[in-house]
Amino acid sequence: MKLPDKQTSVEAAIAHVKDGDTVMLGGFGVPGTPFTLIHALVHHGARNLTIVKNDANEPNMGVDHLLQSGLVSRLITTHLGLNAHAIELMNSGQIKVEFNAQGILAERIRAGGAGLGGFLSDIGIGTELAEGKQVIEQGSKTYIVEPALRANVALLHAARADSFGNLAYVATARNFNPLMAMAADCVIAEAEAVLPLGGLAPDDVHTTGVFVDHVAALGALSKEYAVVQR
Amino acid sequence: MKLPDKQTSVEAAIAHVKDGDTVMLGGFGVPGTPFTLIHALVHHGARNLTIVKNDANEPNMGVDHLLQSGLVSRLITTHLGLNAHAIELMNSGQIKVEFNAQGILAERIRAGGAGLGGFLSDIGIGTELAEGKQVIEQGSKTYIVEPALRANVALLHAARADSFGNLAYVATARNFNPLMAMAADCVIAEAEAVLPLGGLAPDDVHTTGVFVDHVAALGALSKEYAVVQR
Amino acid sequence: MVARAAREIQPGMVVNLGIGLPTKVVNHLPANFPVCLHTENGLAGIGPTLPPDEADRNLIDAGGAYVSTIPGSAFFDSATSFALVRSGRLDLTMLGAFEVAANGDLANWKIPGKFSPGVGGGIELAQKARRVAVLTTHTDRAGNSKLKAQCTLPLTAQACVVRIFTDMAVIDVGPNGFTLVEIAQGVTVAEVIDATDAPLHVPDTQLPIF
Amino acid sequence: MVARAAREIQPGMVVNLGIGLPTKVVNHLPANFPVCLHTENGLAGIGPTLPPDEADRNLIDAGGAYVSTIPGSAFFDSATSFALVRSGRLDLTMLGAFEVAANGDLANWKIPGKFSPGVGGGIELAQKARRVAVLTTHTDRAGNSKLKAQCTLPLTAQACVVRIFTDMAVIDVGPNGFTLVEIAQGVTVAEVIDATDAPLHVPDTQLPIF
Repeated sequence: MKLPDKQTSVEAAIAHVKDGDTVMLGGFGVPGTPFTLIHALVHHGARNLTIVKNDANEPNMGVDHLLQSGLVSRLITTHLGLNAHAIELMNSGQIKVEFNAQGILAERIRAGGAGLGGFLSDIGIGTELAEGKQVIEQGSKTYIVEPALRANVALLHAARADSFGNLAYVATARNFNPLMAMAADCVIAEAEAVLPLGGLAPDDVHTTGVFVDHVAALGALSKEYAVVQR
Repeated sequence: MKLPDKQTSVEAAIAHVKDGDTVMLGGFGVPGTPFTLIHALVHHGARNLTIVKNDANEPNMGVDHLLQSGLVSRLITTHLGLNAHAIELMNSGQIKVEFNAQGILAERIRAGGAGLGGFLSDIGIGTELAEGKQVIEQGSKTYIVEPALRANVALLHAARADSFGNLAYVATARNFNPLMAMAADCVIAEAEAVLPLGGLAPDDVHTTGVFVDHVAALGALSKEYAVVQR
Repeated sequence: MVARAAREIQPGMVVNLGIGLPTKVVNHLPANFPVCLHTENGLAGIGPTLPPDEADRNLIDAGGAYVSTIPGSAFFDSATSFALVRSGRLDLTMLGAFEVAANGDLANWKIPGKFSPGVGGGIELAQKARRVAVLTTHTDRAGNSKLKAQCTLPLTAQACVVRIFTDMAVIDVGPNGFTLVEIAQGVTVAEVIDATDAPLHVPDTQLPIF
Repeated sequence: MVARAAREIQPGMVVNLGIGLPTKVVNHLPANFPVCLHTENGLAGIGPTLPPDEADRNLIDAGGAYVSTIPGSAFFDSATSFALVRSGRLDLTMLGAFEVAANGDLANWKIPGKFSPGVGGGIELAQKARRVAVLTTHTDRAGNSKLKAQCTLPLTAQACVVRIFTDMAVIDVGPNGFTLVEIAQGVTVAEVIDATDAPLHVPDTQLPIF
């Protein structure tokens, strides 16, 4: 027995995205954002996308390219504070934005990845974030029913991968990547290095390759990956 | 700033268990079972315990000592197949046993650890395992509402720890340990080695010390930890 | 039958082999066959089973056998292990059975009053693997058929089984119930029909022999 | 006020310092003070903030500042990070505020029609930390009190704040509303009462000055 090889190119992998798809993007700010896959997706040109990402990066960076290209009709996110472009698009009605509490978005994605229908939470009870949501009584407590979230495609960034698609992240570039890895029908990871099988220690793998469909090695990193000079 | 020190002895740590407590025990078969903490708990003698553990180990090993000591009134588990003692205690009514599907038990513990009320699952629908459970309609689907599970105390086994309580497991000794680490008010880990701060790489920690209250270094391992000769 | 069942595994699949007979299927895979074997206690990429003197005390499969890793193996916790199962990442599982019904219902975990050790991970494997095959003797020790019109024992999962490998035959389970698709060397169609407690569709064409 | 707020942190605590003013509290902790700082993007054990030329491109806090690790730091994913928050492992959070009400209600994420970038991680911090303190100027730029009888803006969480540190005073929030507990150097009780848009209980005893 040996583990299957899932290596491909960024371009070949991104061709799996179709018009109307829901696409999850890893990353919290710069760390963990799959900038190269995002660029390829802008070039690919699939339209009417629903994007799921923690934040909208900053103007002219990462997901902002997708928003500005007109390919996105809906954004499920937690906070747009660093991207005035995105807030303009939201306020002018050019994109629909659904805000989730950050841990609730993380948990909805994980629930999708765990094959669950959703989960019970008391976060937001008594605030406008709870308005219109299904509630349930359990014992003496009232909970909001938060539905699981899945995507057609997830685009991830990993520091290291192997040819089976096992992934390892570094530092705070982990964030939503391992959750989204579980929650899409087609999971595509870009990696700063793709190692031969055995290159990642079995105890130190953050996402098992079982969840990953395609892995593409990055060449030199674009300047979007670098430290932001403010 | 430096991270607090949580090192203690097995005996001092186990004194936190009180009569009537719910106690989670890590492990799947031998790997990851906190045999030393279990021995200390038998000696400590807290009574009327509810034990949560994947399995009941084998006769005269691990959790079986607790069951035979008469300290356990209830066992929440997935499978007792390898422990005829435990099946006898169940059949004679000396302990009450609640069976969960294995992944549902894991997920109920994780939900407790994630501060959720429970989750929605379709596992077991149409079988006797679904009988008597709360159900909910979501869209066109029917789900079982599986309640979150928490404990007063969790007893874990780690291969390596540091003085803040960061934990790393090896191989299939991971199993329920990182889930139970999240789901108890008092979390106690025994570790084959307790390293100074910095001894575990931040990317390779499996359980952050934030979840761990007490960590105790093991001396020489008893023979219960060894390969089982069949 | 075990060798025949091994041919059910396609290159690139993620497969979980249940405790007992299914575990032996791995011994019939070609060397370097591209497959990922999963065990629900937290390992993807199971390697060969090891004797006690070579075993790692921390490395077992869900049946308690001492196994090993191969290059690219990964360990994970029990919640992740079943997340993988429930979210459809398992291409195939092969399970043992007490009874399989003509509608695909499977009973393999409990015999009321006799055997009730708990369902373990079987229910999620049976309900959520993309393809569920059963590997079992055609009849039990008393000679009763395990292939039934309906299950009499508590179910593991409803309508999940799509193919059955027995010592007598390979039988598909579909909208029309059981269909004979292959037959074991030296067994007659009449014998299979006789050993099956439900209608068995037999195609007009020549049946492959295994 | 930031130095005073730093004294709120007890040895051994796990603490999350919100974006803005609260982040600066860390600069007032004694060297080798035993505390674990958490940031919701996935780090326990935040070390000193770094200038751009020393920064690690993969290592930021939830506010986007380049931070570092200390011995014993650990990284984790976003679900684990909020699991820790919601299950009560955060001993203390210090947050900014637009408004705090006398019943402890907090509004700090949205000004309808003006500012609505999304709630981020604030709601879970405010609702689930064991102790929620607010660190804010006593009044906004227009001179209006941030301490109100009731919040007028959309809430972040109900009845969560137990203590407020402002440039004028330290104020506790309890069953009887606001109680003055300390006062800033050079500020009079009358000035604090005047700048507070809700009844303020003033103890008969001498107030500590900070």
